[in-house]
Amino acid sequence: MTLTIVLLGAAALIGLGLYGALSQQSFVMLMMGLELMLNGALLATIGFWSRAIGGMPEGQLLAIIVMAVMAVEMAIGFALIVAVYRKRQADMTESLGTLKH
Amino acid sequence: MTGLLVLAVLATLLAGTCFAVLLDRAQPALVAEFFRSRVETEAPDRLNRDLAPAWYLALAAIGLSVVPFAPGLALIDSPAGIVIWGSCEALIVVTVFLHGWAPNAPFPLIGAYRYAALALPVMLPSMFVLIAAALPAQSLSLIAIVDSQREIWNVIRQPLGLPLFLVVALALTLRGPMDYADGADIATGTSAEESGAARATWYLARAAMLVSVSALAATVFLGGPLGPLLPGPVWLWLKTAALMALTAWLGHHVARPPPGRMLTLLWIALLPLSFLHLAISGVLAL
Amino acid sequence: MIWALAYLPVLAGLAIWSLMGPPIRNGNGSRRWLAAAGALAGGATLILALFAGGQAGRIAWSEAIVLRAALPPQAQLMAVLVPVILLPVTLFAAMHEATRGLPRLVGLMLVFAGGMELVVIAADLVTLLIGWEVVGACSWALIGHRWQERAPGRSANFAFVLTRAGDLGLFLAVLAALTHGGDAGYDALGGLGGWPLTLVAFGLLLAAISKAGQLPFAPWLFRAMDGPTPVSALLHSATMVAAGAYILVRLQPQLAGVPGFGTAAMVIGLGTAILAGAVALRQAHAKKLLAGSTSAQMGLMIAAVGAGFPGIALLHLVVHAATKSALFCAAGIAHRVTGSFELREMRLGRALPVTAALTAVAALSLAAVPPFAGAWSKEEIVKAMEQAGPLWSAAMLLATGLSAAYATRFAVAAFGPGEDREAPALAGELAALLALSGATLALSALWLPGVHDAAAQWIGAALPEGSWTGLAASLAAVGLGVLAGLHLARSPAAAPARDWLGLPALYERGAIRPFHALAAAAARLDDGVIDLIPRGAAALGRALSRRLARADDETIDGLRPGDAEEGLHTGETGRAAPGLRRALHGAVGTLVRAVTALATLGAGGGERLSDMIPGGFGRIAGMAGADLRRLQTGLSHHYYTLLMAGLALVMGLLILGG
Amino acid sequence: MTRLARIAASAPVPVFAAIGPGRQAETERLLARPGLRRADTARDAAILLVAGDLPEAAAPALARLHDQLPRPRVTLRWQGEGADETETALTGAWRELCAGGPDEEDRLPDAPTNAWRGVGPHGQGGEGMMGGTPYGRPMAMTGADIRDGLQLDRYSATLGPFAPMLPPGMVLDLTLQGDVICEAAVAEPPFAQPAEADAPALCAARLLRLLGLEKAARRVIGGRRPGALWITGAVPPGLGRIGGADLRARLAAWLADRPVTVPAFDLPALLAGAEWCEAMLILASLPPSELIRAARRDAAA
Amino acid sequence: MTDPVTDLVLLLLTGFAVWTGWRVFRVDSMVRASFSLMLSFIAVGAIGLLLSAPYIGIATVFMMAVEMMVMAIFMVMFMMNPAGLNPMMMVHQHGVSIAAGLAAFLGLGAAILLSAPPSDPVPPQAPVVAQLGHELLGPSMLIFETAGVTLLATMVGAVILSSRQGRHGAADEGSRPPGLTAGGAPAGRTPGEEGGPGHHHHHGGHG
Repeated sequence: MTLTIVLLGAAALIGLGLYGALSQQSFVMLMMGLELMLNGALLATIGFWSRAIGGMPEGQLLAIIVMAVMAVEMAIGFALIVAVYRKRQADMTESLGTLKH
Repeated sequence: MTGLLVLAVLATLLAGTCFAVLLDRAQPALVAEFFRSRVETEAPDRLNRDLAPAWYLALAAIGLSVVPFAPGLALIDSPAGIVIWGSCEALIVVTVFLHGWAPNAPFPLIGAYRYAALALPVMLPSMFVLIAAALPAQSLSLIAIVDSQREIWNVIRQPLGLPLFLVVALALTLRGPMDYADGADIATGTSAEESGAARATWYLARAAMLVSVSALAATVFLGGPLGPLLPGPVWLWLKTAALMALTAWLGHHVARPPPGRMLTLLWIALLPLSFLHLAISGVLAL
Repeated sequence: MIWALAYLPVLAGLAIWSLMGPPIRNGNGSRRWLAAAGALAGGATLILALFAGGQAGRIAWSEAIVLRAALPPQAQLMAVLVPVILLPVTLFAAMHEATRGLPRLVGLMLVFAGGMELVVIAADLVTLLIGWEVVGACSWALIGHRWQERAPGRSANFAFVLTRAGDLGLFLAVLAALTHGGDAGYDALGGLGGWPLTLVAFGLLLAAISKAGQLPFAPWLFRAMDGPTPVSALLHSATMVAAGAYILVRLQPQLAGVPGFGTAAMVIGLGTAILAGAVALRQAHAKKLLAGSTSAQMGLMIAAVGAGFPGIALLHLVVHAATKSALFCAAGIAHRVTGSFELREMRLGRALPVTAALTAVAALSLAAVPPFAGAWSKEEIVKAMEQAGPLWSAAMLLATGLSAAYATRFAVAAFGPGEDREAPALAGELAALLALSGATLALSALWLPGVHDAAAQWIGAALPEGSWTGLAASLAAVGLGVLAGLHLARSPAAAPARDWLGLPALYERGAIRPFHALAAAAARLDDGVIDLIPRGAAALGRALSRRLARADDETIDGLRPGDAEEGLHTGETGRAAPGLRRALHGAVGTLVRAVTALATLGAGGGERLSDMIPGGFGRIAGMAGADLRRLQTGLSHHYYTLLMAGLALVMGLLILGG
Repeated sequence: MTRLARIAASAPVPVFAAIGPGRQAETERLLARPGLRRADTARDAAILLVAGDLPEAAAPALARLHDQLPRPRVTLRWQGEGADETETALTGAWRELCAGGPDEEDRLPDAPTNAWRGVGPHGQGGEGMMGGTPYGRPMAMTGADIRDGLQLDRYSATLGPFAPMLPPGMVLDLTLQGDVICEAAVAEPPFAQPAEADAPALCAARLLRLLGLEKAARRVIGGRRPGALWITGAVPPGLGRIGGADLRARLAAWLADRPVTVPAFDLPALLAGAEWCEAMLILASLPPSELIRAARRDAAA
Repeated sequence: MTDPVTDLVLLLLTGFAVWTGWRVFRVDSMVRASFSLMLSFIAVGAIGLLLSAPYIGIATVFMMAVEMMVMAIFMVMFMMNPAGLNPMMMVHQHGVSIAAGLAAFLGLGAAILLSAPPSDPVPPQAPVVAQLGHELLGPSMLIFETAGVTLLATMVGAVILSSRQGRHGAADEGSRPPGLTAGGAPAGRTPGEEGGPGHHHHHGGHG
């Protein structure tokens, strides 16, 4: 029961995050979507660790790694945003058309 | 027992706040504030504007409740007490930012930015210092840290710790040299639009925060409730009061450099210093 | 080593295509390099083919499928023939074609040859299938070489689809062999026996005739003429078209026992020989004329196989390869000069005497005029038919006459004495033509008893015994054919001239008119056969719908009284029955409506279907390409949306799969 | 009068001063007295002290300022009287306020310059979510950058004439990026002040207030040592360098009770690129007379 | 551990986390957005506390408070709309995104409901924080160190990426590389080709 609640919540967070990551035009909001997905992953990890695997320390380790990933994503993400903005005054995904052949 | 501890925490907070007000000799002005009305700003974020002081106060309470009042006796007896305090610090930054952002006016917003910019480099030394203090105890729990100081206090074992943490305390309580949220040059920054009760509660919350920061510093560096003759809580109160007085005095008597200069100092001097401190403490703790 | 025979040209071709890739500059330096590279690869293949005789290879793909390769004399002869033709044709291509995409052309020709070599060395049906597919794909790419223009692309699709239709037969054969013998090896086919063997035999026959451009698949050969000349030269001489005949030759020993196989082969072969010959006779387009003749000649070979003389067929194949490639080169040269393939605009005898002479050699060989090589092999086939029976030999004679006629017509119309005009430098082309015609000339040595006995004995071919009457008859047919060809070439309008002795009129009535009629009929029949399938489908659909409609009415009428009285008798069933009937009624009704719709659709679209299939394929491919291109928006969020979709897909697959 | 009210009345009187021409020195000295407290923002004050005769142009600004004081509030005009009477007047007014004395109504009705729902795709008066003038207030927009090349957050505002951190009467047109001043233009020069405003103690006190040393400032005005730590050290070396001396040197001179004179300077150039706090320090580190001269030059130009 | 009270609280906290997560994309102000994301994280941290993962839970709060602080500042910096006076609805491919989000949720939810996860709760009074510490500096030292090095690399990379000085001069002056030929046109793309600037005009234009 407990685990189901937690996992459903995690699923909802991941869904929301996916929605945000796909729908937002502003890079910053887009990153918020990513963070939300990671949040869901973190929640699921905690849930599993606490209820399904008898508190194996590896579970906590995974959670720590998820947080590290968040930090990396934030830092590099913002650095990239700043770099892109310097290059062409753009903080919207639409303004990056250079990936075209 | 828990009820007693809750009582102790609240009592300490209340008494300490009063003491802090006395230290600032602000009691009449404070009373006067409550006679005065509040001015609405244009399109503010009412929720955060009203609740920022409350949150600040709540954070002070939480921070205080990890502090053990007697050896082995804390309201929140968490194996990760220091991390709880750390997250309180982080949330304090958020609260102050919100306090400056909510009125939707230029000067408060500038104050909020400044504080965020300053607080981040302040929090790093704070965590390093606290972790350094946790090393000899081999635990993140404040109770264990207190026990680890039975023979020698951290203030002697780790001489750099307390001075560094006093800087943190000044920053967390928006006092004197670290008061970048409410400086005179930006018309008292985040509270530039506040008047009456709101202004007063904000000030009270700062006073309460001074209490819990000092209490934590006393616990981590001065052995908290440890001491001869007198019972533990009394020792804790004495040490806390002493540290509060010290902090308040520093706040009133040290000049506040422009933010740029302070940032430079924090990043270039304080941060490496706390690194060094952590390294030395680690070596000593081995 | 024997596999190298297949993959060496392929690799060489790919290397040439990719390395000499970017558009080579005008000017002959790079052309020479290209020719040299092609020649090198071809030469290497030739040497391999010469020394790999009798070898065998075997690759265990899985425990079920084992790829086998072998090089018995017949196969080796073929394996040698391919590079021998390839060399001059490559030279011709490198010198003759437009520089745009030339490396691709040469490279693909090599790959094409490699596929053909695989077909040649294949010793089991799977290997054969692989080679077959390679050849088919390359032929598509080669015919569509000038994809920038509209026609070649469509023609490529047309040819591809039509040959693919035939390839189904090969698949059928492979499946039958694998399921019933568990082994697709050639030598195991004989042991198959029974209806599986029949399946294999007719599947192979279907595949062979589709590749060899027999009826009803002949039209793709004409459409294939939109490809570059050297491609046609290769296609029609030693590779793709020949593959059809060759595979029958190679497998004749295993398949001869199948009842009806030989007869079918002879019917198709001779029928195609006559009709295609007649069609070729009326063609004003040089290459199409040659294409028709190819169909005809292949028909002769297949007929010979059917008659039980694969060796003869193979020898004729060799001779025809040299001859026909030479003629195509000649046509290409003529096109280079006149800028079109219109026969009546050529008459380059005075302009290009050398070319004319060389062409004459090849043409006479094609016309089976002694003492040229073609004549000998043709004579052998005539004998074979003679053995098969009078009816067959009669048809054979007709075919012989036709071939003589169109060969002569081509030669005279294209390189007959006409007005003089300046000719461009044709060194490379001439060299290729010289080589090929020289080969034809050399093959004339087959007339010598020692030579042809040795050859026959080497490839294990039995030379049929013929009678003098047959020889005389065929010679007469050839003579008549040549005369008719001369007349046709001189007077394309073919107006009867009241000359002395009325001989022309005699020709007119005796030869030309029937030819005209025959040609027209052939053309009609040609169309008819092609459109037969869709029309049939439509008709079938209509009939079915009518039948179902009637059935529907009957059910309803039959049921109505019944349910009344049932309603009187038993309440239970009485209540249950109407619902059931209504359901039945509705079901049948919908079915009828569906089938009628289908039928009308088929009736409407049927006539155009045979052209729509190839075109449709092309269009679908084009649209898919366009859509994929449109995916490339350059907007990052589209990209990562696609990424997410892909991720979801993969995860779904993993979950369902795991 | 309740006990609480009495306690409140005993508090230092929170005064916000609108200083007119020629009255800066007196006002600063007055507000340095122990019984009075100079508020850093109008929101923190109960009494609006209007010192001297303000020019007509400043009237609307004064009205706005008046309405910024939270109620209950009272306005006192200080014309010719001596400092002591004024102090008693202030204290008396404060007592009355705490006892629930008379209150002053708003002088300006709160009338936003735009309808509270503006125009535009989202009713904000701008394009998309950027810019525009939501509720009639211009928002930050992108623009030329002097700080980090990220051309973000240019926020233009006009400050003065009674801004507590600016010299009295000065109106600055500022363009800020965060708290960095991109462009500064003098709209109105400060009110004329007698040479007495250049007194070292007053100048030092202004700087000390900006350095967060209220008490030290009072002491210095009272002619005593500041009694604070790290005063000159807190000032970045080289900041506000004019001629030979930088801010730190001037502050040290004033603390040593030596008057300071600076050569002519270009005020906007001095402010452009400075962080807000540094800019305010620079302004306060210029003797009022020199500052007024420079500002007049810029305003004229 | 699985008493109904715990479950109820869990339910509430989870609901709060999801609700705040949804608010992130609905509020008008960047600051509100980032702080409601922070609230979502805090709720998750609280769930961690409830599920006897004190360190993880609290560390989440700690990290996320700081992270969201930074995020809020960036938000305001880029959007220049601190108070959310202008509506903020800048979305593209909205339908697709909603569909994707729903699909993810439903798929995962189905997987959760259809699968029977093992039930093996943490033993009460287990020294989880100590276990974590020993894990980090014991068996999983390599992972831990790798994470550390990764973070270091991240810091360096972030500084390099966001620094104004590009490899060929200031980035905002379009740090142009030298020409391929001597004195030739600079290699690479000129800044603000394909309509880089003026993007603010379609901020919210898609709303």
